[in-house]
Amino acid sequence: MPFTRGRRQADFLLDVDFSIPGSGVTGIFGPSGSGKTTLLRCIAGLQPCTQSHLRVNGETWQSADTGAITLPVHKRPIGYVFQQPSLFPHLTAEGNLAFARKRATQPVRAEDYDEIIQLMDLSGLLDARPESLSGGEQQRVAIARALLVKPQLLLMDEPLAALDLARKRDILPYLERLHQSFDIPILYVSHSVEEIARLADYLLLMEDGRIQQAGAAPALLSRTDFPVQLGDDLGVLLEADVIERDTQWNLLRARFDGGDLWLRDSGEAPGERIRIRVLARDVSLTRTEDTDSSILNRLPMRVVDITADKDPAMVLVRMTPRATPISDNQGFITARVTRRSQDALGLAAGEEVWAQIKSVAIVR
Amino acid sequence: MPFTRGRRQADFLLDVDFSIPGSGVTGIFGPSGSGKTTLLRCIAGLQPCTQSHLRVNGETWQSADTGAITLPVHKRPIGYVFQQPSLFPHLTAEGNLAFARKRATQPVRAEDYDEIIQLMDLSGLLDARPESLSGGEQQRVAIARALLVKPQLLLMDEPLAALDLARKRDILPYLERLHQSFDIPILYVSHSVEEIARLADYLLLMEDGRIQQAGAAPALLSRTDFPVQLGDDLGVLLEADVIERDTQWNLLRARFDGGDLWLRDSGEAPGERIRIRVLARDVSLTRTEDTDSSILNRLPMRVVDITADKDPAMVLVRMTPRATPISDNQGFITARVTRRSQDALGLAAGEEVWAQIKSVAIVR
Amino acid sequence: GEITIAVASNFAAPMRDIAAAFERVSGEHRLRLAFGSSGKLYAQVYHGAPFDAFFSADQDKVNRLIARDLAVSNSRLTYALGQLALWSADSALIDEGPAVLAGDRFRKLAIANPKLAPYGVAAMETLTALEFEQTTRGRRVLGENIAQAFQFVASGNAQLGLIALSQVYRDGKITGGSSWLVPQALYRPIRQDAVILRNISAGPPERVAATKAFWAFLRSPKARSIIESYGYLTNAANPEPPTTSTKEVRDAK
Amino acid sequence: MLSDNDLAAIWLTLKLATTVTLLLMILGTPLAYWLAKTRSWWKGPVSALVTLPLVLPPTVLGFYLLIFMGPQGPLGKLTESLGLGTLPFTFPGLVIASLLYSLPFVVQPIQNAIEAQGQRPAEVAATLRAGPWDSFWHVTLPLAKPGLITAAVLGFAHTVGEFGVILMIGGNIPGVTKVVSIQIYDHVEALEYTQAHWLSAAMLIFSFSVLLALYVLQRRKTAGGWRYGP
Amino acid sequence: MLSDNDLAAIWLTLKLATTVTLLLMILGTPLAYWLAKTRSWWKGPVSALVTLPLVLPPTVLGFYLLIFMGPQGPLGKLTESLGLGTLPFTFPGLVIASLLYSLPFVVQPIQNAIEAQGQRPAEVAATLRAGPWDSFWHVTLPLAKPGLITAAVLGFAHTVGEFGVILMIGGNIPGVTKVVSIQIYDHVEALEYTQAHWLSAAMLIFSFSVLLALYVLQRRKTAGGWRYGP
Ligand SMILES: Nc1ncnc2c1ncn2[C@@H]1O[C@H](COP(=O)(O)OP(=O)(O)OP(=O)(O)O)[C@@H](O)[C@H]1O
Ligand SMILES: Nc1ncnc2c1ncn2[C@@H]1O[C@H](COP(=O)(O)OP(=O)(O)OP(=O)(O)O)[C@@H](O)[C@H]1O
Ligand code: MOO
Ligand SMILES: [Mg+2]
Ligand SMILES: [Mg+2]
Repeated sequence: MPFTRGRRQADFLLDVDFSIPGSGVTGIFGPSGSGKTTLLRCIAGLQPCTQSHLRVNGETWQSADTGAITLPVHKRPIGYVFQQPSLFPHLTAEGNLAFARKRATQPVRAEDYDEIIQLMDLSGLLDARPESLSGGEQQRVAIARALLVKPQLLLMDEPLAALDLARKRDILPYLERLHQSFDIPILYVSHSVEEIARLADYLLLMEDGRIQQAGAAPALLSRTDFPVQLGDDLGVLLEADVIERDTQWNLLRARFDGGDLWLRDSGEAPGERIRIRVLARDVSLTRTEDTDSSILNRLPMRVVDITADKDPAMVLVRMTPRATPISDNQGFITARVTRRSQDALGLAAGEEVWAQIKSVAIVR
Repeated sequence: MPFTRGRRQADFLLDVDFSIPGSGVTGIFGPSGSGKTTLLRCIAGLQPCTQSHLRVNGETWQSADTGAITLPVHKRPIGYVFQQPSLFPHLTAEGNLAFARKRATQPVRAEDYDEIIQLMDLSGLLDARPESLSGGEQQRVAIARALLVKPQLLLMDEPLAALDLARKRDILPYLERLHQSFDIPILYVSHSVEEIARLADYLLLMEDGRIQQAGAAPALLSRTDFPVQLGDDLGVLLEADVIERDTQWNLLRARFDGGDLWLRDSGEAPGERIRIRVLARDVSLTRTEDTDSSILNRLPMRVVDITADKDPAMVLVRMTPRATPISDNQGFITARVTRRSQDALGLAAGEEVWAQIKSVAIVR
Repeated sequence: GEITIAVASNFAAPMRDIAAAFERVSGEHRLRLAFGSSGKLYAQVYHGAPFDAFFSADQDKVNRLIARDLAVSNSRLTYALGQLALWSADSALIDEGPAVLAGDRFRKLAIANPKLAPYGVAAMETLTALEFEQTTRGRRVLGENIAQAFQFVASGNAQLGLIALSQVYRDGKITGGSSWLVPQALYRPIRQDAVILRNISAGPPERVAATKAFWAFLRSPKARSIIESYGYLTNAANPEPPTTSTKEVRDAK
Repeated sequence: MLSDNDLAAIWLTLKLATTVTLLLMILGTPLAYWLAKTRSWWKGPVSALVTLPLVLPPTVLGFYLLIFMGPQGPLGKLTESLGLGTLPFTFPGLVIASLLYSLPFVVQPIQNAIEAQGQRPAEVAATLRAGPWDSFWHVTLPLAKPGLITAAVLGFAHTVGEFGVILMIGGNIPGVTKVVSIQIYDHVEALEYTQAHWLSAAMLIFSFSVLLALYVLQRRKTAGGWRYGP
Repeated sequence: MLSDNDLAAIWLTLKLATTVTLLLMILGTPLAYWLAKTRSWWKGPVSALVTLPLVLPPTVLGFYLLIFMGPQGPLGKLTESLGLGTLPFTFPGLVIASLLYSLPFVVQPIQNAIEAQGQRPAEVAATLRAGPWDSFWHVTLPLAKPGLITAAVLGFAHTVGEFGVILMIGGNIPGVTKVVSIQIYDHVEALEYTQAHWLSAAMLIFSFSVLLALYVLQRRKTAGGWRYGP
């Protein structure tokens, strides 16, 4: 799915040229006003994008060549969740859903419909008019509506911003499954690193209408020089394989390039490939192994480099496993410790340390 | 500021009876559709609330007594940030701000104005019409607009949901200062525990139109049986005094009821009272003191009780300092560890442990 | 002084000439002319219109004003006698007088509404007398007034019309098309009466004087020749004895 | 009270006004839609042209229509060459004249209602795979309902009360072109005031009832929500 | 081409239409606001009443106004007792009649524009400490601008083209109540077609220019934004 785009607008110039994988979730991240919404609108065809070229899964939707036709919005098999809910005010919640279902790219089976209703917890709201729904309820209807057109490309503009944590947690796995089972690519705009880390396979970082950085999400999110100020959300994304399931303690053992980690069991079967996130703030360092701690995960590592954090009290310590030094970006672990500890422990590049990892999140 | 309210509406009944402190931030927390917006609207007077009584700072705004007058919306000295930005489409961003400034409860000095513009980073957007602003930009203008009326009560309905992390971080301290220096009470609806923990002195937990729990934020947020599923956001809020500032390492030492903690220096002067948050996930336990770790904060504690977490792999260990056992809710520390570690370390009520605290956040 | 005179629309053109001539002759007096259908003007007079005199297209409205004591009865005068003509814009259509009414060489015959306009009454009397009342029934279209009937014919929408001679007659001859002047015997005279209104008797003396002067001027040969040049007859022996009541005419169905 | 003539006129009036209103909605809605959405250079001139018939006195407009539709007029020549005869004095002629005369009252409210929607509903519809036609029927029109109702009311009422144009090209043929307004006018002109009063009163009461029912109905539909989103 | 009489009529027409439009906007806007906002039982009947003058033929409406304002009518008795004389055949009389006649065309577009805003703008204004009056002037009205322009255009055009009512109530008195529409009508009635054509053409060209300018201006103001929020 390669894109090329470049267009002028009153005072905002979107000038991007990128191609993203034809499946999986592409996260779009960037400060307010950086052009994320504009980008989605261009892809949807809602906005004239002169001098731009757009090809999706081999089909040309738009071309800068003179005389070339542009696929009109309603012919593009997309689903769009707008930043503001935008339900049809003349229809009830159910009417809004039926509107989408009737025009879906392929028939929506009753089970699928029921599942979506269930998931978004809409059963009590179906008869309500949009103006009598709360902000979060509106957004849930809007997400369900976009799913019901059975899109082949899903564009989501901060879809979960208005939702509470519990609902977010219900919906996120569904979105994951969605793109896994139906293999529809999703473009996902969000301000939440957690959501992005969890969902995105690929990441676009935007600033001032330009793509500042693009690449596989794990690599990009693991960089200590990640251009967006992540603070406590800084960490590494690792691919790992489940190798053991401990039903007594509800734990999983997963193996990544740098060793084994114990995780909370969230139902994965041995052999499954998972993605885990180790936040720098969750990693503490010791010079000798401490077997007496409540921390299960202790890995023998070697310090690769130490960089300053945005916070002057802290440093970022990048490490690689002692056993199997790794040269590419994979397998690194980053710890965020105080400068004082760095000094007290005498940490420096090349030193051997034990990394204690307090908690590890499976993001997929 | 005691409230009593009870009113019917088509199919949603808001039935609340509460009073909150006359100053400080009251966080309102609750699932989508639980009546948070409705509650703010009733307080603002935007919605008829029959049989309800509302007194703010000694002044009666609304009364259920027959014949009693109700203060009209425009006479209530409130500022309201709506859940959806709601700028006036016929005015530019600057026009929207001027609208508020002209009608402020007291004159807005040029410096104050410039500060707000600066803070919300609006200087480049002043000439733009609302429809040409991005979602986050609109929300920033809306927040500035609400501040410019110099309200005596600020009602904010998920004001930061559409903003990126960096901007949130800029705005939050300002909101803190706002209520500290001007002593205006703020009612703050949010789905983000981080925001609430940081801002709220008092907390209202809503569900289905009722107040499920209300109380001082530190106490409420420190409870292991907090009714909202907090997950990684579970922890304790502590009041502490800065006692030492270590300029070499950019650290602060703060003393709370249970001992001393090292924190990242964020500019507080010795003697200042701060609020710190210790997340259960950041606390690990050892049986013996481990002086070799990068973790600076180690406290000798005694286990008070151990409760199951919502995650079957985890338990919550509540501890109190060994030296000065504390009976009330203050001074506890909670750790979230695996059941396996509990077993391995032989943790039980009454046992002595060392709590290693990897990171501590000053929330104010 | 300046006086305002309400005039039935069909008499608008001659009245402008008369007014101009009068102003020239009298020097000091001015006329303001307000045109309208007789029925409307009657209602306006009845409801306090500031008119000094009224030129109706018939006698009936004048009678009623006198009966209600809104007009000065002894000022009544028949200022013109209308003549009815069968006319077509097509110069070849009316070749043998009324015979054309018998055939189907026309689709529509325009007349004025007999309920409202005296020319309409005369047209119906003529058709009855010629025994075309039945045969033309489905083809008659009615103008609210005689001017409109003329427009129907002049625009070609109606091929024939029974209209006022004054509408196609200037300075002694028919201005165009083909026509047949309906003999006076086929309809009762179309008497158009004028009267001075009560308003004026209480009014300022210079307006009373102007009205009197105008009334005198109307009887002058100058005025008569203007009226006749527009295809009206004038009756030297004015005033006529008033006909007492509204003429009974069947509606045009 | 009401004569057979009066009743025939009432019947004819209702038939005319209904026909004209229907046609106006059918013709005026696309025109209003085009005017609301277009960025074309023609928008201004077409808008002005639609409003123009308003500034001519109806009788004068009727006069020009009489010429235009007559055997010497361009439209008249056309209809005659098609073997349709000429339009004045016929019911279709009245319908065409009324269309022209009432068009602005129908186009303007619909155009405003569509413009007030903004682009968002159409954008949403397009992302939900509704084509322009689909979107027009199922989103734009339902959302423009208050405007459509106003348009229909103004169009209907204006046609019922229309007089000058019909007077001019109708020829007052009972059952074909003699509508109530002309019937009342005739009564007034003929000084038959009692009959004029009766007929006017009947018209007013009937119209008032219809309008009242319409407004109450319209209101019931839109009432309810006391609030406009969160 | 145009006689002195014609010019006087044109002048009078512009004066009348301007006065009436101004007054209509002043009276119609609060009425429309009330109709848009009220939940009162009276909304339906008042709406119907405002529209009612439309269904009567203008001459007939004029006829009733003549009775109502004449020396025997209730309003006439009142004005006479106040020493003002009676209103028919005077310029103020024309103004009052035209107000009644054109009111629906002004009220409806404004009412629709205000209803289309929903409650949100007024709510926001209230939280920004704008009282009802303040909010009306600085929020509701500016947002209703397209509706206000439509209202003014329809009101002005309708008054310029008004004929039947004026003919009845005004009495066709040169310089006082003889407006262009009546002047053209007179020309037509008097078979002075050339003058009628000239005067009509002048009216049409003038009106077209004014309308065109207005529409182009209105469009320039609202153009620009190609997008409706994020
Ligand atoms: N119609 C318009 N005319 C001119 N500039 C516009 C227009 N619409 C948007 N912009 C500008 O384009 C820039 C990008 O807007 P966009 O909505 O794409 O931002 P965003 O990345 O989605 O931000 P947010 O996270 O706040 O939603 C903004 O600076 C905005 O002001
Ligand atoms: N006009 C209305 N008529 C009937 N019910 C309504 C109306 N407006 C809101 N509600 C219902 O009231 C409940 C509370 O709505 P409210 O907007 O207060 O929720 P909220 O807590 O703000 O939710 P969110 O976090 O999604 O914004 C919802 O269930 C909503 O459907
Ligand atoms: O001017 Mo008339 O009285 O309608 O023939
Ligand atoms: Mg955006
Ligand atoms: Mg809400």
